[in-house]
Amino acid sequence: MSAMATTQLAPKRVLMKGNEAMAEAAIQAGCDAYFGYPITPQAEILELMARRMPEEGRVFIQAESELGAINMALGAAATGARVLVSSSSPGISLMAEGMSYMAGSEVPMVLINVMRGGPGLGSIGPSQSDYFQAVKGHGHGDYKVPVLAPASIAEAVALMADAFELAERYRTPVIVLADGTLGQAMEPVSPAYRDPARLQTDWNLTSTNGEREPRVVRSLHLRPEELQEHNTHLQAKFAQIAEREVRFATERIEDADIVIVAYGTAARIARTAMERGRSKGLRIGIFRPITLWPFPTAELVAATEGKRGILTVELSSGQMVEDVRLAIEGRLPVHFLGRQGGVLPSPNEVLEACRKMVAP
Amino acid sequence: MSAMATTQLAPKRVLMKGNEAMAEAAIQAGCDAYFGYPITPQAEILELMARRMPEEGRVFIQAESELGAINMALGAAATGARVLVSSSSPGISLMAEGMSYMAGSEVPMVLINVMRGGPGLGSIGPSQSDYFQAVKGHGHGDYKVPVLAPASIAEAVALMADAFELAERYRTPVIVLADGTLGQAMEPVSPAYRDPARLQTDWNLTSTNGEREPRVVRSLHLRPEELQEHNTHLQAKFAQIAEREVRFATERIEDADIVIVAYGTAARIARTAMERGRSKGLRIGIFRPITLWPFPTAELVAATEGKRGILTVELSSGQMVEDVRLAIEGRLPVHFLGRQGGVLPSPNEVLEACRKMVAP
Amino acid sequence: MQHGTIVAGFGGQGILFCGHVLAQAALIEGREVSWMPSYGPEMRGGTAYCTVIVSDRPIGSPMVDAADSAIVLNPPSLAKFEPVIARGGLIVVNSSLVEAIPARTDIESLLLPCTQIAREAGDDLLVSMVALGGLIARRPIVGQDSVHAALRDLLSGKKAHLIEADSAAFERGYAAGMRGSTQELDNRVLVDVWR
Amino acid sequence: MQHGTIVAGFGGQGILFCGHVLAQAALIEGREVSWMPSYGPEMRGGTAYCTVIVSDRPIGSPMVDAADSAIVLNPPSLAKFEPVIARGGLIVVNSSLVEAIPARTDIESLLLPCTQIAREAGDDLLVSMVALGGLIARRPIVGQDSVHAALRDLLSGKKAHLIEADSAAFERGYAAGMRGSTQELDNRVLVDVWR
Amino acid sequence: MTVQLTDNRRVIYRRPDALQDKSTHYCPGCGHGIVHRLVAELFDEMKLTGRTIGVGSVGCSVFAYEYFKTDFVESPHGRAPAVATGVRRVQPDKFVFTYQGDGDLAAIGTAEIVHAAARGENITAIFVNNGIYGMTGGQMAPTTLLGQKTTSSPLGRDPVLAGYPVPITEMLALVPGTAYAARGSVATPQLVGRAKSLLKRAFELQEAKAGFTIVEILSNCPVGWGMTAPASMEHVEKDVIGTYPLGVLVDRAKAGPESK
Amino acid sequence: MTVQLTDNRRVIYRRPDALQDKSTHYCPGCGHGIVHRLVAELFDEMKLTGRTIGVGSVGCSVFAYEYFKTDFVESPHGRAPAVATGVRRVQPDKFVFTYQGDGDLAAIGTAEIVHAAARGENITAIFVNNGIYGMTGGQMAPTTLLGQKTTSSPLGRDPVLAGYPVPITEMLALVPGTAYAARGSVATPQLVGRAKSLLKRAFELQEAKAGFTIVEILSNCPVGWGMTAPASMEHVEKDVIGTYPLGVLVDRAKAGPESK
Amino acid sequence: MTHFVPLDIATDRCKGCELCIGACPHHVLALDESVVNALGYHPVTLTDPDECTSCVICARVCPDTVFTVYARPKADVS
Amino acid sequence: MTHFVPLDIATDRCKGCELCIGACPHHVLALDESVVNALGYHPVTLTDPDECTSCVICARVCPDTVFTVYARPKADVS
Ligand SMILES: Cc1ncc(C[n+]2csc(CCOP(=O)(O)OP(=O)(O)O)c2C)c(N)n1
Ligand SMILES: Cc1ncc(C[n+]2csc(CCOP(=O)(O)OP(=O)(O)O)c2C)c(N)n1
Ligand code: SF4
Ligand code: SF4
Ligand code: SF4
Ligand code: SF4
Ligand code: SF4
Ligand code: SF4
Ligand SMILES: [Mg+2]
Ligand SMILES: [Mg+2]
Repeated sequence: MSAMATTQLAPKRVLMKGNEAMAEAAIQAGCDAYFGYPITPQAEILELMARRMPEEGRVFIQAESELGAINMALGAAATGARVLVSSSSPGISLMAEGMSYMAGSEVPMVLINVMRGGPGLGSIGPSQSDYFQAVKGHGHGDYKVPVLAPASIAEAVALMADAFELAERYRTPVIVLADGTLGQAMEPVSPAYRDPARLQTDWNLTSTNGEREPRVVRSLHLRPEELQEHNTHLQAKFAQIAEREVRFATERIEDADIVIVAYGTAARIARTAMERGRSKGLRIGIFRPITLWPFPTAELVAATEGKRGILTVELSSGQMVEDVRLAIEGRLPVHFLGRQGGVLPSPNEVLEACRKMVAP
Repeated sequence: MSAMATTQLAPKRVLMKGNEAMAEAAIQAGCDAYFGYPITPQAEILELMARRMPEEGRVFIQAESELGAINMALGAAATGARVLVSSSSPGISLMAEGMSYMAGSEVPMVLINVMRGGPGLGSIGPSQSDYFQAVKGHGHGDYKVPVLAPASIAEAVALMADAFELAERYRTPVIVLADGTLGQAMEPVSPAYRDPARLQTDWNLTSTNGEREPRVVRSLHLRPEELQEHNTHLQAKFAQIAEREVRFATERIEDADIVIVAYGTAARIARTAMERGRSKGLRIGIFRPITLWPFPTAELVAATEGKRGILTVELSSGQMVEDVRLAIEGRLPVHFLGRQGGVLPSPNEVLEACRKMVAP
Repeated sequence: MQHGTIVAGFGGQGILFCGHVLAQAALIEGREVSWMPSYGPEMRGGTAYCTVIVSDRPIGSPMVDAADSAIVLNPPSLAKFEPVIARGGLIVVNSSLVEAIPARTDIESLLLPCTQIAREAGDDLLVSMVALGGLIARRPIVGQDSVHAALRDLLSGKKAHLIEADSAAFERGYAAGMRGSTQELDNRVLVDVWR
Repeated sequence: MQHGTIVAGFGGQGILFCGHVLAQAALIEGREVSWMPSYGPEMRGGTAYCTVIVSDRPIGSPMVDAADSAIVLNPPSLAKFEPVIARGGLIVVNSSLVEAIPARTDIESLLLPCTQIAREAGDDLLVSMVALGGLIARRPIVGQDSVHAALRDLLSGKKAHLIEADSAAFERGYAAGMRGSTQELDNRVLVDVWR
Repeated sequence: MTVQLTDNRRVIYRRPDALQDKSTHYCPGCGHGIVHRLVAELFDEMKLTGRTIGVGSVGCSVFAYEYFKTDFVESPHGRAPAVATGVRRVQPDKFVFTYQGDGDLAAIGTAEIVHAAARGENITAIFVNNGIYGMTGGQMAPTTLLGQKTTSSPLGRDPVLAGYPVPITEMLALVPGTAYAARGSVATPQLVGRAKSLLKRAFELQEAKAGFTIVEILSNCPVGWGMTAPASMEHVEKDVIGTYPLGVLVDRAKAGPESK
Repeated sequence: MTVQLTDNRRVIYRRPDALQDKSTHYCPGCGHGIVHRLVAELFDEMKLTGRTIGVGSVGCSVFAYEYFKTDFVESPHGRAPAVATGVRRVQPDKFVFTYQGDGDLAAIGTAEIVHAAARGENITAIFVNNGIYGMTGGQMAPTTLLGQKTTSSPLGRDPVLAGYPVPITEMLALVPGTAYAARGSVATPQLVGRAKSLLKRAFELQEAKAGFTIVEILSNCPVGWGMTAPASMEHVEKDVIGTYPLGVLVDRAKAGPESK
Repeated sequence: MTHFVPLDIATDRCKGCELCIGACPHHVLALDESVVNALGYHPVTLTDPDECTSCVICARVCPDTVFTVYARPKADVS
Repeated sequence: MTHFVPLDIATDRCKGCELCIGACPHHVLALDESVVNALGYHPVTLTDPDECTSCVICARVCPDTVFTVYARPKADVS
């Protein structure tokens, strides 16, 4: 408490709503074009873009639908533009075909999913129930896209630039997976934005100008052998991403008995539970994947060696827990706690679950 | 070889193309309405339905798109009608939102996916690269749908009736996951069709007739607590399905050293490899999941106890192999062989992979 | 130190703004802070609320399961949020609109006729600023100066003319909160102003 | 016993039908059978082909990696399928259209002027039936009667008038296949008809 | 005012039976309530309630199922015409209507409404055009007027960036499968009455299996427009109707030339 | 025929430069080839090749990128207008066209074409209407004529079950964002010439940033229709044009009343 | 003053939108500022029953079906 | 007979669709049944160069850009 503090002493941070912070971070990261369609709880991204992009002389279109948005993004991205799309769960489902095309034709793009409760129309409460969709099986075909999961608004801001960088470095769509809480909350953000350098490209469509061979951006490879070759190339790329781009964070893991694995808002709740648990002598640590794909498999294995057990906490019925189990392969007990439909688990529920794990 | 055989001696089987066999089996299973949109390699389902459904006085609509088809299905199924939809990979991606709604609002429906090479437009060759999509993350939200994977046309015919039965018993969409090979090949089929009994229902929309309270079919539960409750109900249902409805088949597994886990066309290739391997003294057996969700986890564990290792074969870059690894949890080495993009692995490649597993 | 506050009331009562002012004041003080609204234009009618957490270390869950304090400006909010206040916490009740008196014996209740005070300050709509004043009077989560600075930050440009009235309303609430006379009522600590 | 056959040629040469007849004949004999086309109207031009497997036990892969026999009715098919025939297998070549002679020394080659025989039988379009006759003459995968019965099954209703011509073409091919004179040519077994 | 008198009074207007006894979640003065009432009145008058299956959409009217005493199925955003097609084809003797907003029908659901019309489905689309996405916080819709400020067109809709208002009902009227297409409004008492007769004609034509029918109702969104309810209705009357002229756009069941 | 003579001859027609030196995968006599040629001729004449980004669709023309000497991006089925919108907005000085079949544009892609038009996107849609899904094996399209037999309307298109041919270009002509909408055909040599001039006008208007332009070309599908190529062209001329009248449906850049 | 009351007003459902007030040709409707209903609004009240002609216009514009309208008896003593 | 040949025919690309044959106003085009090109079709041939007026109609209808058309020289000896 510091009733004496004055404006001068304060660091140069500003309070920003998660949705707006992500949108502004994208603008500051040099986003050339935004395409979206309104949906709760991410409408503020679209609204901020509607105001700010024209101010910056860049492209904003409110598409006729999420299908329109993702396909406009495909077109714009095919020219090499830095493109952002955002939506929430039902709208993301509609983008499955487009995402598969973009992954197949290797165009960079960033897609924000501010998840809400499902299935179907569901609720508009915060949720993490689109983990499987983002990480495993959104569109058809053999592809993966990097998925970044911020746990605070400040981190969301930082990850926007990373997302564009990854997208362009690997010519791939990238998903930023947030939830209603992150989208709607306000937290302090340092406006230390980053505009990643543009890479040299030789694939993007800018018209030949009569000076080079025509370029084609496509996912069609009608001869299966050709498509298999393309897939082999894609898989090699995915392997490279998996090797190089894993991100995660840990908190107080060294002396922990119990490791909570959680991302995004669930990790925030876990932090409160950890603090409460520690204050009661329960040695809890947190392992927080930041890239959900590639999942920090080896890192999790290393971090949990010799621990008593793992508790995976998600705002879902249990999705990431499969990747945890795939990493752990039976070496430790892996427990799960989840809440669905837009409900957040309380820190005490999490704590209780931890307590049960060490109870005899 | 039996140049002497005559028509009289032959059993009453007929040669049918997989697509047509599945369509006819659906009709014989009492399918009331079909909605579809043309796409290779499943156009013959739509075409047969276009001819046969009106003959039977039932409903056929070629929708304006896959979105149209899945939502017509939602409407028809909400009245309690027995509904079939079919498509192939890109079209299935477009149905993600609709499937999430149907799972959320608990309407029975059968969807056939005759998979082709992806991602994107890909090829039209046979593929199994939509496993993750079907089993894990097609639409948004916490839901699962039963996924049935036939390995022959005769089995596809039998599974169509099972699919409708499951759909209605559990009020859920059901996916029949086939591939281009199964859709396009002809094999003998015994026209021993089955028309599952209709259940008593109290949820479907038939108008009140002034005699009962209005009914609503919906997935919306705006209050998160209410949605969480609905999700708890859904998860309980999924658990029940997982407990009761697992299907799988094994071949020569008792004395096997190596177990090939494969479904659908990959299992057919595995069978050829197994025969060749056995003829060369390599003791190979096959474990073939028929339900991909629920995955026969416990059954696989039991069947592979004490074996030397597992080879998972898929027409993909490796998707089901995750469920195999989740089941095995490190107890046995799990290897993978896959081909993508519409290419089939050859039996000898499979055999070679098996051989490597037992090589010192 | 971490303090979680819930501000609740009808949509038109400036609920989200009130929380924002509190959060901004904390920001000005260089503290960690999070502000979380009950969101969604898809949710029409009913009670709006927001949660503000002010802390000296990184904040975990942006929701509170046990609030350290709450402002409730309409009757449904009292029913909804009284139970979630932590033992020893504070509830500021807009007694102009809420007739009921909090029943819990383990929290402090400030009964402040916020609407009435706001009206006296010139505008019913200032109700939440009055309540914030009462809150800060009894729980100095942030300094008074910081609240005024926050109002200047948030009401910039075309809204600058509102600063004065909001600041004044806050001060009136603050004064009333300080002035309120404490009484014991079946174990409850009631801080009643003009009841 | 399992026998895998590939039938390949231009789209208009009745490739898929020819395979279907063979498959139906096998079905009539109560055998296991699978027929797999190269599919896709999305694939225009080029060579069409199908694979037929006839077996006495359940069939594994519906594709063959080493065919026991093949019918090739146009030049590109020879290039494509000669390499995939199993050692000791048979290739039936439509020598009316395919000038090249199979080069492999470990398979039997039947050079049959199918188009010419078909024309003599009344219609170029019967070419694949002629070839099937040649195939069955040298590899009795199914009985001749079964082929005739298969034609009756498949050409029912409005197409019944075609049965006779197809059956006759099959018989001509069969006769030619039986008649063909075997010669050795740098280790190759060539069964040449009228060359 | 005495109880006795009340008992003797002859009712000339009362809340229709087809409505559930609930108050709605709509904002004060929102036209959705008026349209609901008109539909319910016709259900009563035409004795349709017991034979009706309603098809909801996503928009402020997403809870319509709470208010009508009919069976109801929820559709994904924009897909109500496809859902209604499915319902109607397997329940050919039922009365089937969709209730859709302009974002739902004229943006994301464009393909579905066009093809339901093209197929001449025997369904009635009740299309409440308030020129905005009410539910999600007042963003621009394809129907938003030029120059109109919304949360996603903060400087007013600029045709160069955001295009022109879409005359979707006129477009649907072109399709031969459309038996009836009309545009009414609830901006004034007179127009409310007129809107009801347009709805009635559409319902009758569905009953006659004449094909696809649609009635667009120009309505308001006081909250999204930032106006009082009366001001919003005045805006409809004075400004909106200028872009979207009222009338029967096509009535293919009528003998003689098409009236406009 | 001597080499010398050849050298002296003056060329009055030759294969346009804008086409790659490849033979196409189209069936013999397919109108897609004619339309490709017309487009390429205009690219040559208007010197557009180097400034063009083509947007492909899914249909028999899916390999169009193989044939034009321009950059090309592939779209999911039906989404070409959205893809083209994305391209054009970030590359505002390029010439951008979509090339779409009737299944692509008038069925699955209805929403995208309507809204590209409504936004007045400066793109040109080249819309090859052959009344059928050529690529997938000849199924019914929304544009299929009444009574026409296809693999998915084996008894002929029945309006009661399958609805009516969709006059999509007329519908698009209604939208103010559409600067130009016209319908031509390649059924006869005369019509081929006319079609080219329609395309030319559309291209010029795109260059003038006048808004959305579309040219529908009534074409054939000899394979899908089960006809010889000449018979299929005759069918277009004798029957198809009756359902889809040729002409300029709207030219908003022209002074004076809209010509039809 | 008469005993006949031409309207029942379901004040519970009224949201105080004032559409009826503006529409009433006889200006006999107003919000009752003294009351706040369960929904939080000042509901409408009939200020002068005698002047009401039972014209039903208020009911026609009310989005919340607040009004029940009764026919004015022929022998009304108003 | 003249030495001037008004057309070049890229027979490799011809698919024998006969559209040009039907369209030629002077009936001087026909399929050459004696040839099968690489695509598997009988390509078109000009049966009577003298009767060809270089009207370009064949080129206009040909989907496969088979024709190059030359202007008939003024002093043509035909
Ligand atoms: C696929 C999908 N996209 C977006 C949304 C979010 N959404 C809900 S309602 C709505 C628009 C509603 O506008 P309108 O149809 O005009 O109805 P109104 O609320 O104005 O009555 C949108 C975009 C959604 N629920 N689903
Ligand atoms: C989402 C999706 N659905 C269906 C298909 C299958 N498909 C490919 S082309 C086509 C229709 C082509 O018809 P049209 O657009 O008229 O072009 P045409 O072949 O007639 O020129 C369809 C349905 C697809 N590729 N993707
Ligand atoms: S937001 Fe607008 S449309 Fe929605 S209920 Fe409120 S006033 Fe009506
Ligand atoms: S199928 Fe039809 S549209 Fe496609 S290439 Fe052949 S003729 Fe042309
Ligand atoms: S019935 Fe007519 S006169 Fe009476 S209150 Fe209503 S609008 Fe006014
Ligand atoms: S119109 Fe209805 S809701 Fe509005 S003020 Fe009048 S009575 Fe109340
Ligand atoms: S140029 Fe004219 S006359 Fe000569 S071949 Fe061609 S169409 Fe016939
Ligand atoms: S139109 Fe062209 S492709 Fe057809 S026959 Fe004539 S030259 Fe050959
Ligand atoms: Mg609206
Ligand atoms: Mg077509």
